[in-house]
Amino acid sequence: MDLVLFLTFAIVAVGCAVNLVLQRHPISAAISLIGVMASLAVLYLLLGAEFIAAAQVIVYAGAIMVLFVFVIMLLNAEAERKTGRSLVARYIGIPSLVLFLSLLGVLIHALYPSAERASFGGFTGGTPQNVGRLLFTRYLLPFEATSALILIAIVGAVWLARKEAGE
Amino acid sequence: MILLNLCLALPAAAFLLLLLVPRSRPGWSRWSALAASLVIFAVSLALLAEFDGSNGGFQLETNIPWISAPSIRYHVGVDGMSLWLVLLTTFLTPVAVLISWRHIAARVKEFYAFLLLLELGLIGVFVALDLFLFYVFWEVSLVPMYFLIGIWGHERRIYAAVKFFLYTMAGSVLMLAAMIYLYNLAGTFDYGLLMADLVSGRMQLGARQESLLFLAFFVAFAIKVPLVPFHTWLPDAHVEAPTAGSVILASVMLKMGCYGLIRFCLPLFPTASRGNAPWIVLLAIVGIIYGALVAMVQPNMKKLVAYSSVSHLGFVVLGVFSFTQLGLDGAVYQMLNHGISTGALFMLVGYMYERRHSLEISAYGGVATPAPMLASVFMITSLASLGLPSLNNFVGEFLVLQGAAQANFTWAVFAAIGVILSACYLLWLYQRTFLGEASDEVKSHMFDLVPREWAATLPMIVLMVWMGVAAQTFLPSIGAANARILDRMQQGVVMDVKNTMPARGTEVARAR
Amino acid sequence: MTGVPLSWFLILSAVLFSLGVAGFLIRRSVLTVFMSIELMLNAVNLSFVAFSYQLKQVNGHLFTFFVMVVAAAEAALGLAIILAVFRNRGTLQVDEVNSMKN
Amino acid sequence: MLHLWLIPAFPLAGFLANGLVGRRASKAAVNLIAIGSVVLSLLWVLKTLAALGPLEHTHIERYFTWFQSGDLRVGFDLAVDRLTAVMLLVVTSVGLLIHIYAIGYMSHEGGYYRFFAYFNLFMFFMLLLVMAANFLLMFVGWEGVGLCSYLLIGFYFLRHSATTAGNKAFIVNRIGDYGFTLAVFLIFLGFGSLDFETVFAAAAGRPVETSAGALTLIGLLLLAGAAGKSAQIPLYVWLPDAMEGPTPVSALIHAATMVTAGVYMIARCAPLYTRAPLALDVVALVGLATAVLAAIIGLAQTDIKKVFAYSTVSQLGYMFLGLGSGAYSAGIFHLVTHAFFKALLFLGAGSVIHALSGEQDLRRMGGLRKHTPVTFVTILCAAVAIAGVPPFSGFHSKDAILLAAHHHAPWMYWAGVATAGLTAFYVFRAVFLAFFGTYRGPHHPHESPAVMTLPLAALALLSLAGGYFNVPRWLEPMFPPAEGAHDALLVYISVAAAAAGISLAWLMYVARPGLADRLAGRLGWLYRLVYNKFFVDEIYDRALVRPCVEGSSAVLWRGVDAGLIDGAVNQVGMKARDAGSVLRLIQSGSIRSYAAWVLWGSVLALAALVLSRGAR
Repeated sequence: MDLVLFLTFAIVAVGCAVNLVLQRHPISAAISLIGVMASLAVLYLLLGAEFIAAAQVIVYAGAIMVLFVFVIMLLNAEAERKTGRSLVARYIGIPSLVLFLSLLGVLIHALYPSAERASFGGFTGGTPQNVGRLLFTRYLLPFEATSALILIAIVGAVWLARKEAGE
Repeated sequence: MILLNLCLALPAAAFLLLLLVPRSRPGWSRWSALAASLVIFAVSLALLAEFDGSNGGFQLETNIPWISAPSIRYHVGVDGMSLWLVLLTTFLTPVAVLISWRHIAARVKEFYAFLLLLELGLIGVFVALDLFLFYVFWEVSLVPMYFLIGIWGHERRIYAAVKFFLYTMAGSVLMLAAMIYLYNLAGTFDYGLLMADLVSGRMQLGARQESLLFLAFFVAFAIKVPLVPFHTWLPDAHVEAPTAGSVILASVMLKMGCYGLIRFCLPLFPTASRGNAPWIVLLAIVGIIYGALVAMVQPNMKKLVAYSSVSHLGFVVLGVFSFTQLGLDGAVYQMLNHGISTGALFMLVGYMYERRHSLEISAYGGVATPAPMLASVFMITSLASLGLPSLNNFVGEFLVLQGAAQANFTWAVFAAIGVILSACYLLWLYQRTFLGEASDEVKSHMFDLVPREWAATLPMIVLMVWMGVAAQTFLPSIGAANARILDRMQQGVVMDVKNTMPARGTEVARAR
Repeated sequence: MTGVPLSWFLILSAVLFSLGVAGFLIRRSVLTVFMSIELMLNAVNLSFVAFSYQLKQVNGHLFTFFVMVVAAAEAALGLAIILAVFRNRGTLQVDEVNSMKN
Repeated sequence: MLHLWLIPAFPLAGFLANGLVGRRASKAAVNLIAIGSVVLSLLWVLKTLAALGPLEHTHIERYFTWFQSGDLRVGFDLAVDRLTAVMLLVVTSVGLLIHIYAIGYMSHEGGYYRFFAYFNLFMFFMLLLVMAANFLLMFVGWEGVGLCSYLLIGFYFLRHSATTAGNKAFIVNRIGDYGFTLAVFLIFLGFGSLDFETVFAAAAGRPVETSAGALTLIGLLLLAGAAGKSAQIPLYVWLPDAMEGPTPVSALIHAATMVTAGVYMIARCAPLYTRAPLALDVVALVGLATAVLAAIIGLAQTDIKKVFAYSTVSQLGYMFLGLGSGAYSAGIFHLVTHAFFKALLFLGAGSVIHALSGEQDLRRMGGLRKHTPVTFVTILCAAVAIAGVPPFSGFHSKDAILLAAHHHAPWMYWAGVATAGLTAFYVFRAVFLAFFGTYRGPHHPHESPAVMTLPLAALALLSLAGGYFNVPRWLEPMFPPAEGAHDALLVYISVAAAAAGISLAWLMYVARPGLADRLAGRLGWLYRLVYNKFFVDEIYDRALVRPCVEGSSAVLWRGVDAGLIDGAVNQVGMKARDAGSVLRLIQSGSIRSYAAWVLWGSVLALAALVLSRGAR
């Protein structure tokens, strides 16, 4: 059951990701990305991360991606053109990528030769209570720092995106 | 104790505060920079009250951990030498603010912000008692100066700024490497602990090891001093820098190198210092004479003063490496003197530039007619700089030369030639700029000192006389601090003798 | 034999990450490149959560949470920058925004 | 405490007052401050000396420590002994007279307050010089008077020649001071102190050096300093040029007081010189050579002030001869009388120049006897005094020196006598050219005002009678009395030489006016050599100054500094840039290629990780 669930959503995620990479038009890419995120949310649930799964849907799939789509619409972005080519990206990047993935695979196999198996309900610590308790005790300072970060980001974004006085 | 930390905290706070001042109100930036620098000066003056001049050790210390691994501590304190250098810095910063009042018209806020950041770095260098902290401040002081030259400088400012930066970096990288090496040996960056380890013999350096470490530190400081032949960044930097930049650069930044020599090279590596002294002294003497001769033929006023700095700082290095009480006292005093008199020279040249928009000597002549007060002040400053007794430089130069004579009379014979030459280039400069008939351009452009300029100039003049006549205000505490360093040098010799006995382990690593 | 080997999650994470990198390398639209970055962040989040499961600790979730927050801030700023760039340069093509060159 | 410090403090206060507010003050106020401060100083000197009485012991007052380092302590200490007393009286009295004279002389000049401020400053430093109780404080006065000399020579700062002369004076003095400072270093090394008291007491315990030793070296280096300040060979060249300054300056600084500082200093260091006979011999030789050379040059000068300037050099040489012969008191005696008559000569010359609206060339004077009678009479007094005509002041002091020289080495006596003849000749040549014959210039000569002639008269009195201040006897406790019997014959010979000089001058310039020119024409190259001062200035210029300047410019600056060092540095920079331009290809500006590089880097890192695990 868990395995089926995992495989289903893993395949959906990878498929969406592949689509994201292959699509020319930003809007298709954005929709694929939403797919990836949604399926990841399911996988989070599988791993017992209730709060994160919810946050994934609300923050990522909801807020951030809406922002993306909104900008795409605002700029009336078209399908990308074939401008410029990066030889480096092609001849170093792609082989590196292959190497990278295989090395990661090797590492994961070397490090987790017979890892334990994850099943639904195997870990139930990721409740909002637990996360919240930790967030407001041990991680209070980083939490407050992130709030400042977001504030700065908001101010920065507003400042960057405002119309210049002369325009 | 709190005061010393305030001396560091206030410039930092002022720097941040200035960033908040609206850009559209340059006047606010000026006034707030002036107010801040004056407050910092007042606070640093209060240091004097808490400082015990008869004690040669470090005082007003703060020592708290900063980074646990590697063990880096926020350890600051002053002794009789660094105290005066801190005061020199805090004294000159308001002066620098005043002389930039009109000179800096673009990006005013950023200029003053950098100036205060620079003050922070400079004070930090003089009070840091942790090698790593010292290095941090050393670099902190580098960056604002780079921008001061690069943004507000004259035509070739980029070249000069990059040259300045690269030269200094080249040296300080070596220094950092040596510091890390020391850390690996001793397990600490703390100056006091390092000294204790060296003195007690817990940590012993092999001759070759010590020599290399000494050289790494020495090159960093020699570039900063600057000692011939590492000096060619200085004339370019000075010529291109705005007036305030030149003043701070000459008066305080060059002292970082001298300070480093006395604080680190001598006591940490006494044997290597003695071993290398002959050729360093040779370079110092060459610098004294060479700098003076080259200054004599400069067609550009700032270059002239810059080369004169090379000559004057040769005296400092000579005094340091004479390893005598007189030489060291003279060297430290000469550091302060040079800060005042050469700083004032740069300031006055800056005034002239503001009026006539030229640094070429040939553009002047007869300035004494339209600007008699400027001429008088320039005269006094030149006299101070050429070492007229009863003005400040004389005491320092005399002590250095007397100390050098104690170490080796031949050194004094050659070094004293610099005293003759300094009269040549300064009086010749004065004659060509201030005396004679004034041309029409000079008459129409030059005017006498305005109140704001007086406010910056008068304290310098008063100090020149004061330091020349009442040298005892300063010398006892300097002497007490130097006596400690000389004691350490003596111990180094004693340990040297021990080292010739059956060899022990040269490296004692100690985990901390 | 229920459950999924944890290493599979890691493999999935690695694959998604690589796909993000591939998108970064291949795509020319700033927006898509940006989305690829988000994809990479998500991939990393997955491994965080997986490790958290393995260690039976909730810390990984918190890291994920912080990554999300940072991602949100990043998205806001990044998109604002994209807006500004688009207004100034009139293009969304990565290769045409190269005034840092030379 | 007698508050000795007040003596120099009065002029210092005068300097500060005039220097700070003199520009806005009236001339009367400036005068009051300037003259008043010197008067107060003189009064305080008199009061002090009266209080001190016979001065059997040196009276020292210590005020504060100037600086201290290690075992070197330099204090602000003033002292008065018999030698200082003499100097104090001369400096303040002659100084006062010249100050008063300057009121008249400078009345039409710009920068009036500036002049008197400098003058007072000079008095301060000069008094400090003679009252200092240690070498370094003396050096303060020493350099200070040099500074005032520089400022006053360049007083007419619009004139290039004046400012150049000022620079020359300062720099040549600096060369001398180089020797002085080295001597001070050696003294501290040798005696561990710089206080006169300590050093001289220690020196007294040392044996007389028969071969060159530390004391000899100290003596020679001090002589270098003295030669700079007192214009002796080879450093005399600045003094004739110094005549660019206003005439009261020439009188006060370059005749009566400052230039005699070297003489004073050597006399002060007599305890050292007595134990270094070799150095003392050099002093005598230098003095004699200077006396002869300057007298010869003085023969052919046409500028009245230049004549007197070379005369000063020559007379200072005399003083050195006296010192070098071991007759310190004779040297000081001559210093005193010389202060009177040379100040008078200069002031008289100034009066003449004033009368002729600035004319200084003897060839455009003549017949002034009728126009400026007071000046004529007073100058005549000075001339007979300097020529050594008995019983006037110069006769007594010169006589003392020549007798000592004879005792020291007879040939020095003969050279000295010849110089005395030359002296008489050139002084009277100047007097005759200026005051006799017919007037050859375009101006309308007029006598100077009383404020100028009164000091002239006072100095004339001193010149005539000054020989009866028995300075040598007063100084006897300090300096051993000059040995040698008073040989009447030697006195007659020197008087005869003076008489011969005067008569020859009379013959050539009054009786047969054309004779001098014919003689000059006959002696062609010799005359030109003398007229051009043996081309010493030119030789110094070619041999020292120009190589120094041009070498610095071409070799050191453009060659070593810009070429070698900066060249190397820039080469390093260029190479780094070249390397950078290769590496720059990586920095394509394309984000995607950057990403590829980042990826490549992480692949490497991962590979390293995998391999290292494999290795383990």
